[in-house]
Amino acid sequence: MNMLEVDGLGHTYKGKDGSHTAIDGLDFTVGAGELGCVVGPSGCGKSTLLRTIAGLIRPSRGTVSLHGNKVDGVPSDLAVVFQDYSRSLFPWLSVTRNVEFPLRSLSRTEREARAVEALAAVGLSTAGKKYPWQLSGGMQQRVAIARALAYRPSLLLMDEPFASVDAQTRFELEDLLLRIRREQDTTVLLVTHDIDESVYLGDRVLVLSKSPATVVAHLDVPLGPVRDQITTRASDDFVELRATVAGLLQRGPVTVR
Amino acid sequence: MNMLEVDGLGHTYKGKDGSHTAIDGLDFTVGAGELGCVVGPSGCGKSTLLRTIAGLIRPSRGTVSLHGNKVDGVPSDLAVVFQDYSRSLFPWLSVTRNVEFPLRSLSRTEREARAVEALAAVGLSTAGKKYPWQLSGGMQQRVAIARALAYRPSLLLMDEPFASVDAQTRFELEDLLLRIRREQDTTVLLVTHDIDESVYLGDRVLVLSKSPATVVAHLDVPLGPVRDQITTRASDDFVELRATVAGLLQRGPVTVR
Amino acid sequence: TLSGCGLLGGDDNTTSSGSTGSAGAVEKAKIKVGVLPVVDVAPFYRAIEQGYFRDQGLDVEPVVMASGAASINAVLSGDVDVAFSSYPAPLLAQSKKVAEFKIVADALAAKPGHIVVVAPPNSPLKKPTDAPGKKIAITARNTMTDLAPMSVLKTQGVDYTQVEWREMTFAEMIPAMERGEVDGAVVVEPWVTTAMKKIGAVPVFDGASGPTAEMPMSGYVAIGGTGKFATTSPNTIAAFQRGLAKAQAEATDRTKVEPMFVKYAKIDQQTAQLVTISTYSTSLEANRIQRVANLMQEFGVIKGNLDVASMIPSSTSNK
Amino acid sequence: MNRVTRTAQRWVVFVVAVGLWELVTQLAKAAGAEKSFFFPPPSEIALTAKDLWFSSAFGDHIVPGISRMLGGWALAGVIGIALGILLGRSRRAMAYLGAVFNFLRSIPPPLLVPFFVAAVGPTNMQFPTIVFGAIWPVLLNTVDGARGVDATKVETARVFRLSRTQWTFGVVLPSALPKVFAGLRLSLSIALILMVISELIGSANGIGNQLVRAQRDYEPTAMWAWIVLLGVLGYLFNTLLLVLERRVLAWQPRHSLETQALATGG
Amino acid sequence: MSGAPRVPASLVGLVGFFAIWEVASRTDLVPGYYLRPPSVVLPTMVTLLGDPEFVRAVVATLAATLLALVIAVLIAVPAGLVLGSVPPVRRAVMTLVEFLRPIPSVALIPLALLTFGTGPDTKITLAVYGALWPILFNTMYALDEVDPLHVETARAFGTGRLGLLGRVALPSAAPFVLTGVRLSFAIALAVVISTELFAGGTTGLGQVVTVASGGGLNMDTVLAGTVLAGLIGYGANAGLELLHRKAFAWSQPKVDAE
Ligand SMILES: Nc1ncnc2c1ncn2[C@@H]1O[C@H](COP(=O)(O)OP(=O)(O)OP(=O)(O)O)[C@@H](O)[C@H]1O
Ligand SMILES: Nc1ncnc2c1ncn2[C@@H]1O[C@H](COP(=O)(O)OP(=O)(O)OP(=O)(O)O)[C@@H](O)[C@H]1O
Ligand SMILES: [Mg+2]
Ligand SMILES: [Mg+2]
Repeated sequence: MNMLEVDGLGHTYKGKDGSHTAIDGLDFTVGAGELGCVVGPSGCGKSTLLRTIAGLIRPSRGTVSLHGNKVDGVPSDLAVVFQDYSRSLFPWLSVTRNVEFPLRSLSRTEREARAVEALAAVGLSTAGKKYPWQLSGGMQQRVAIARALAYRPSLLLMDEPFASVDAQTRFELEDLLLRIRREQDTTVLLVTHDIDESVYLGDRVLVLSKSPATVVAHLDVPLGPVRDQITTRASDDFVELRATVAGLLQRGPVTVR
Repeated sequence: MNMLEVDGLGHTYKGKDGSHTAIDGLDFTVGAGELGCVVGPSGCGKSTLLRTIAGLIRPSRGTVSLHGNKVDGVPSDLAVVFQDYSRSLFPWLSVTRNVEFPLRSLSRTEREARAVEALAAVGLSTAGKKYPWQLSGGMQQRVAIARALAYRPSLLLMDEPFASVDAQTRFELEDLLLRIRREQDTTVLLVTHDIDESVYLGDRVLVLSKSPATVVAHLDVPLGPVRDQITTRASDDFVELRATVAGLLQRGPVTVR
Repeated sequence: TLSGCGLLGGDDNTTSSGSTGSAGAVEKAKIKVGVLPVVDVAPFYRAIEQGYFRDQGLDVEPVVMASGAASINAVLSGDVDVAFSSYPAPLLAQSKKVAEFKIVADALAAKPGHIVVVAPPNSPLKKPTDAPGKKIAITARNTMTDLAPMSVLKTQGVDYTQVEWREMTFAEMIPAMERGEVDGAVVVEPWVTTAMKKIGAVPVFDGASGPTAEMPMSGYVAIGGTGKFATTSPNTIAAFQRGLAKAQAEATDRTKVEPMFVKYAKIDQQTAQLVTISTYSTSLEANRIQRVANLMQEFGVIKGNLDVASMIPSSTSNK
Repeated sequence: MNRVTRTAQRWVVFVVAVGLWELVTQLAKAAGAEKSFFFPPPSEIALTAKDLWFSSAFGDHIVPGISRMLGGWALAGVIGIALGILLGRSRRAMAYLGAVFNFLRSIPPPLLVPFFVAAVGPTNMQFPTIVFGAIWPVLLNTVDGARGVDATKVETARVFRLSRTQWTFGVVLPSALPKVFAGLRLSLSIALILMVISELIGSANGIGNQLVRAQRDYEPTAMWAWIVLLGVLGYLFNTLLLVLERRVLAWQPRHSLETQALATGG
Repeated sequence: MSGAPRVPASLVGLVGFFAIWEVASRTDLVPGYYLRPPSVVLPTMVTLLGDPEFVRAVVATLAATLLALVIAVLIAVPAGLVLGSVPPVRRAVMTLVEFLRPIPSVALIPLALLTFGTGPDTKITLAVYGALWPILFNTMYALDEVDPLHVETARAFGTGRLGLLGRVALPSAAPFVLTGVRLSFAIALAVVISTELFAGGTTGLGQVVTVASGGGLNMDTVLAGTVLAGLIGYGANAGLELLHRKAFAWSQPKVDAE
């Protein structure tokens, strides 16, 4: 069954000085428990797409459905890692409290346990008592990831979640995400600029055109559910797929003076 | 001659609840017109290092010298691209005005010309009249880059400047940076998480240990001043160097539950 | 300073006509007089309207102040040359040696019905002997509104110290009585009439009776001492006195003051017709005003002796 | 920087100002300046103040005045914050109520007397006057703060479907708090001022009542003693409020030494 | 309180207020001879506005208020910028400020009358004194909230102290400063009218009220003056809000939470 169904989705930002169409006529689906990756040029409308799916902006055209129900407002059981992670943390709460913040339905001890677990998972066991502004950029991004994971959503939207962490940590977080998806059957939609990452993580890769975004391709990634940083990335399928994605993304050069 | 000389540099953040040593005893130099890349694990102290060099925080220990003069306060002729690019743009100024912000000393027409040129260079010719919040994350990051380039500094500090742009744009911006460095003889210190990028761009690569950061290695990159995305990245020297850097960065796995 | 700006309500700086009167030439042809919107100054306005001051070579500009205290402060600062005030304020100031006050003219002496203790119809305050323990509204302590009734109560042997005085403006006394927050109020015309009309208030006793009968209530003061108006301008003061006296003398005729009530004290036509018209004095007699000082002394407002005669300008032609 | 220099910095201007005041008034007095009667030197004021404040006036006037003022201020704070959050986050509430509030808050408190007299009577109107006048800085500043919640944080809150309480007390209020505190500090002194104004009418006791009586009785030293008391009270309550503010806003980077140095370019 | 209230909705609130007042004074709830109903007060106000003397009083009050506000802005904004950004100066000055702030203008009226006389100087001086604080405090608090990264960015690009204040601190503080100005307008108006009310001496709305309330229960005029003061403040606020919207068009439209 399709968890997420996007149908003829379009959005136009309206401003005083003219309007701007960010995405236009998008159609795609992501199955339950699948991990979809979205790649596309900078400014094409990926974040806009995530925002419409999350019900944060009402699309100008088309519909988003979850479990066959049209989305109108923010769906329940959803977590988002925003691209602007540093602003999505609450500066008046310590790191632990930030992670616990959405878990209000749980008991206090359970909340704490979840926060400790999630922070450990992203390698921030020792930072729990600090405030967000006392952390480095990459650490803040990991707090945002920990908050989303601790929530255990059924749909997880991530907007370039690993952009600010080093290569080694990135690998570990990628594997963490794959494991959690497997264990909790979470449906994930993840925006990334790293073509390798999109193929390594995704069950499907959605390639978008430049602004206004339309679907260039919707590729299946037949690499199976269990992947490995060394063997998977060395496999022929992987190399071929990333070449395909890279080719699809190719476009006219940006104007360089 | 050494443009930048860092000597026994250390910094400890003091807080009410204990202090945190971010960097400790760093020694390295970057020659005039050279491009140094800094790599290191997330939270190790790279941004702190850039801030001390920029004179934004007074180091607890050691010294930074530019042209042989000890840095005390913000040196002139310096530009910085901050990691948290979105917060470093002024929301009350349009994109063009943001780029023009540091160019006070120039005439109005010259300022405008510089801004137009820099925005074109990063592929944002059409966004000049917009306000930062109307741009996507990657576009905001490119505005921050354009602002630094338009300033034509003699020392350019960049903190993960390409983290939020897509692969294609990233390549173009890398080449743009190399070209500008060549043409304007700018000294550049660039923090990156992308090992390939550090080798592709750098004349030297500084590998830092995890927190508190110390220098693990200071590698020369003998790839010459003119590089090319396809041939350079395929060269044996390149492949060997990136393996070396990756090896140096390897460390104990983050605790994953 | 900013006071030159007419838009802000400052001086208009109109030059006076400067004609000379019958007696010696006035030292200052244009004077400012601080006044209050009360019945006491009706003749003053009439004198302006009828040109009585102009006849004396004086150009008099009224400056409407908000209270007697403000009026006194204005004359102290030299901002106005003469200030109208109820007597207790300048006498108290004189006793405290704030400045050398000179009384240049007497304004009004209370007739029965001018200052009255009234009570709402259902009040437990019915007669003077009820007063102890009752809440009675006055404008402020140490003014005629509490001194006069205290004096009356004292002569009747009532313990006036047990009265709970509550300070408020006349306008607020009426709803306060109606709401039962106070048992009575000491009011002065036109509020006596207003209180009776609006809430059917009944008089309990008159404040100007017995020891306080025909008590002088208010007058016009200036500042003496070296270089001050009262010292340097005897002819001006005399001219002012003559002009005012003419109007005061006419004030026995209701029809001459009633229009002033309506126009300057903003008393409505109907009320104005009912207002008790008190005595507008035409002479300045130290011994009469001395009664006020004695009253204040009696109740400890003024410590020691205050000789009012010393406050009458030497130039004054006592009749 | 050590404690001693900070304390010195804190009081140097104050001490110099008082010294100058003493000097000027003493000189004026010695020269027999005419208005010196109304401007006694601070040393005389201090002597009178000592007698006045620690006499029976303390229980009769100071305590009732202060309790009125603190109670009024606290109530104004609570109502102001609650209404401010409502108006700041709800377009509809603002559309309906914004105009009325802007109308009401522009009416000078002394002109509102008829309304209070009509509603509660002249002898009970002190407390409502204080509340009514002190509410506006808190209200306006809270509206500003509530509106200014960062867009990404609003979206974060929506995504996690925070409860209304969590949204109000966990997101909106903390974001608005720095501005709320600015409002509370303004309100505090306004409450003191209105305490004085409201005690002019219908009240049998209070600091304002005594202040005006001293004024009318031509006792400038006593009048100044009451004025100085207002200053002392203002300083005292403000200091307490600042301590509270520091605690509540401890999370703010501005309270870290590092960023403080940055903000001043030092 | 800015934003764009639709005209009908904002009228609903005001009309509601007047309706409650009308009902209260028509019934026995409050003494109707004292709190006159708006159906009497509003026509009185219109009639009064036809009286040139009354209009002159209103203009005098308004001019004094505006002048005081402008002076207050000119003093408080630079002072706030300095106090907000230089801790030693802030520490040194704030002690004195905290002593001065709670001193009511009304208590100073007698002294001000003695010093500045009965002219408009008194009310303007006192109004400046009252109107300073909201602008000063909001400027200082806004500075505390300036994003440190904005400061770092400007400093990195060689912006000096003055540049920081003028080009970074001021623009980011501006919206909150304007809120302070809106508060200050009401305070300046209140002080001007109170001074006219308690001191008299100069033409103004407050004096009209004093005179009216002196001669019996002329509550129509008193309340007309009250309503007019409210309307003046309301108009000024609307003007300042318009300025806010114009000046801060750059800011992101606020997302509603509901
Ligand atoms: N609030 C807004 N108002 C107007 N235009 C907007 C707004 N937000 C985004 N846009 C525009 O919509 C387009 C898509 O923005 P979006 O943030 O979705 O891009 P993106 O694909 O996430 O880019 P990036 O990879 O750089 O983050 C951009 O051209 C941007 O200028
Ligand atoms: N203002 C601060 N107060 C206290 N500690 C801080 C502060 N800023 C940074 N730190 C700490 O200093 C360390 C280094 O931070 P820094 O930002 O320099 O790391 P980084 O190398 O840039 O990391 P990243 O790659 O994640 O951006 C971190 O452990 C962080 O928690
Ligand atoms: Mg994006
Ligand atoms: Mg960093």
